[in-house]
Amino acid sequence: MQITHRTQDNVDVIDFSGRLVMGAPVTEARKKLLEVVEAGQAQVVLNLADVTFMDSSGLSVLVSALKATRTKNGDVVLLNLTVPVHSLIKLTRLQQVFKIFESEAAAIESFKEQ
Amino acid sequence: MQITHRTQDNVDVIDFSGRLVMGAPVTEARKKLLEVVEAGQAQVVLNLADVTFMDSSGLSVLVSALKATRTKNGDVVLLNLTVPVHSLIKLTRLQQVFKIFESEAAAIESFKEQ
Amino acid sequence: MKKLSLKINSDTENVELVTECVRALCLFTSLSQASVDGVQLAVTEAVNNVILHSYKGESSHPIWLTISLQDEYLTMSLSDTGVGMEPILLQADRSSVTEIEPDDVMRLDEGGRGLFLIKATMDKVNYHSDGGTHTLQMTKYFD
Amino acid sequence: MKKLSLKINSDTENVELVTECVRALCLFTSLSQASVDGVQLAVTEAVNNVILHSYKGESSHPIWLTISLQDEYLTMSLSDTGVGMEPILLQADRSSVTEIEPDDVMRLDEGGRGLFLIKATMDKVNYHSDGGTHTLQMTKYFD
Ligand SMILES: Nc1ncnc2c1ncn2[C@@H]1O[C@H](COP(=O)(O)OP(=O)(O)O)[C@@H](O)[C@H]1O
Ligand SMILES: Nc1ncnc2c1ncn2[C@@H]1O[C@H](COP(=O)(O)OP(=O)(O)O)[C@@H](O)[C@H]1O
Repeated sequence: MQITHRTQDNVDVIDFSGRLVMGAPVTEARKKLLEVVEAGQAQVVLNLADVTFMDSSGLSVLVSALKATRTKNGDVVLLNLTVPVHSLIKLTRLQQVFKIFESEAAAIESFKEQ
Repeated sequence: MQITHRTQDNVDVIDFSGRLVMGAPVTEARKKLLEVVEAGQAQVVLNLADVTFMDSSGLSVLVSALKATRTKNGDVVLLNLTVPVHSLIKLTRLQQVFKIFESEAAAIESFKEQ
Repeated sequence: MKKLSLKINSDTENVELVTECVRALCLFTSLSQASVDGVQLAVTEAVNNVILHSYKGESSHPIWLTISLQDEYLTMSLSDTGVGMEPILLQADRSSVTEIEPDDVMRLDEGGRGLFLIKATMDKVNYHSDGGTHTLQMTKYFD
Repeated sequence: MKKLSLKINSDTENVELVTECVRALCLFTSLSQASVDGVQLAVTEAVNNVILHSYKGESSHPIWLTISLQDEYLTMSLSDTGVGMEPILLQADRSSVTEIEPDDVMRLDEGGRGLFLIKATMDKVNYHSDGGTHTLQMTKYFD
């Protein structure tokens, strides 16, 4: 699990790469996401382009980050889902609460419209 | 293990595909090769382009076919080795007894020169 | 029928070893890529549950997975010797976790999707305990 | 250290299940493709030898392979309960099989390349028997 973080137009873009699964990867990812939400504007783009596999503990990280941003009137949106990650989101119907983008510019732009 | 056989200019071209390993694949391959050598001119091009993996029992099939052709003044030449098969041939130094080709035309042609 | 058994200790860092072996074995079947992803997800969730719930997060306990490749389906039997669970937890309809109220994100469950996902991706799932050994059996028919 | 054990019965059709799992586990290492091919060849030869020689070609006997992934190397321990072999067979220089006389093809050995290939592709190989269980241990350092 590798995590990078950059900020653009007050939006935090976080790139995860590797397997977002139970154990060290999920612990790390949760910590990083909550730190970023805490410190910033709670406007988060989560780039999952290089996440090859995710399990339900990965989903719980996404959901807890979503809740954390919403308490600050922000949001988490998802960018570039791989096929297995997209299937997981659809199976659990979480596309109802996460906006999903295929372009980073559009994902960042989405926060301006609000 | 799939095997196909065609004849061109009195040369038998045999295509193996799959894993040439101990058990049913090697038994089948040995049987087919010896049949072809028996029935034909003992001029055999063995196309290994689709052999993804071979073990030492696969090599023993090649060696026994080579011996069978030589008793009829023929030869077995190898065509299109995949990386792992080529490594295996080189490790065991069998390139000293098998001619190796990368073009089917050249492999077939090699029998005319004799 | 081809059959292989795997064993790991109940450490989260070993889970991916099992799931990658399962993925590799699926190459011997006619399963589509999407189905293989599903099988890999199911086995991940199932092994995670054993570590987290049956062994309460303790490492060094044994977990066995036996994979059989039949002509028309594969089965995976996952066994452990932890506390196990009531089979009713699996038999119950677990789809309520997908009934989401988009306007009330704060009430969204963070967990509770594992058994649902196992049932959603596999064709048959059952669970039984016998003399302290608990076994989750999962079957997937080829496409 | 990540560790996983595999078990199959001594049937030739199960060998590829083991070797594909080994290949999949090598993805967690920094081994080059050529080294992975070598590891896969070594484990194939070793399992074939157990089936053919230690179990005399009989199926239904157990074969265990334990794979440990360390930081700088992997080890594979292959165990069986067949007749085993004299360790000297492995310790002996096996490279004579590569001394080929191209003009005398009829004297070429058809077999006898398995142990040579295991030693050629792995960095350390040793064999011991203990209470009827025979173990071939193979180590490969990462490139
Ligand atoms: N293998 C298992 N052993 C013991 N309990 C289990 C097992 N699998 C599931 N459970 C129980 O079933 C519940 C639901 O599991 P699951 O749907 O995977 O969600 P989660 O693991 O996120 O709680 C768990 O909280 C646990 O109480
Ligand atoms: N695991 C084993 N158990 C018993 N005997 C073995 C084992 N491995 C090798 N041998 C013995 O060592 C000999 C050489 O083995 P090998 O180099 O693999 O060539 P081959 O299997 O073609 O004979 C075998 O013929 C057999 O007698």
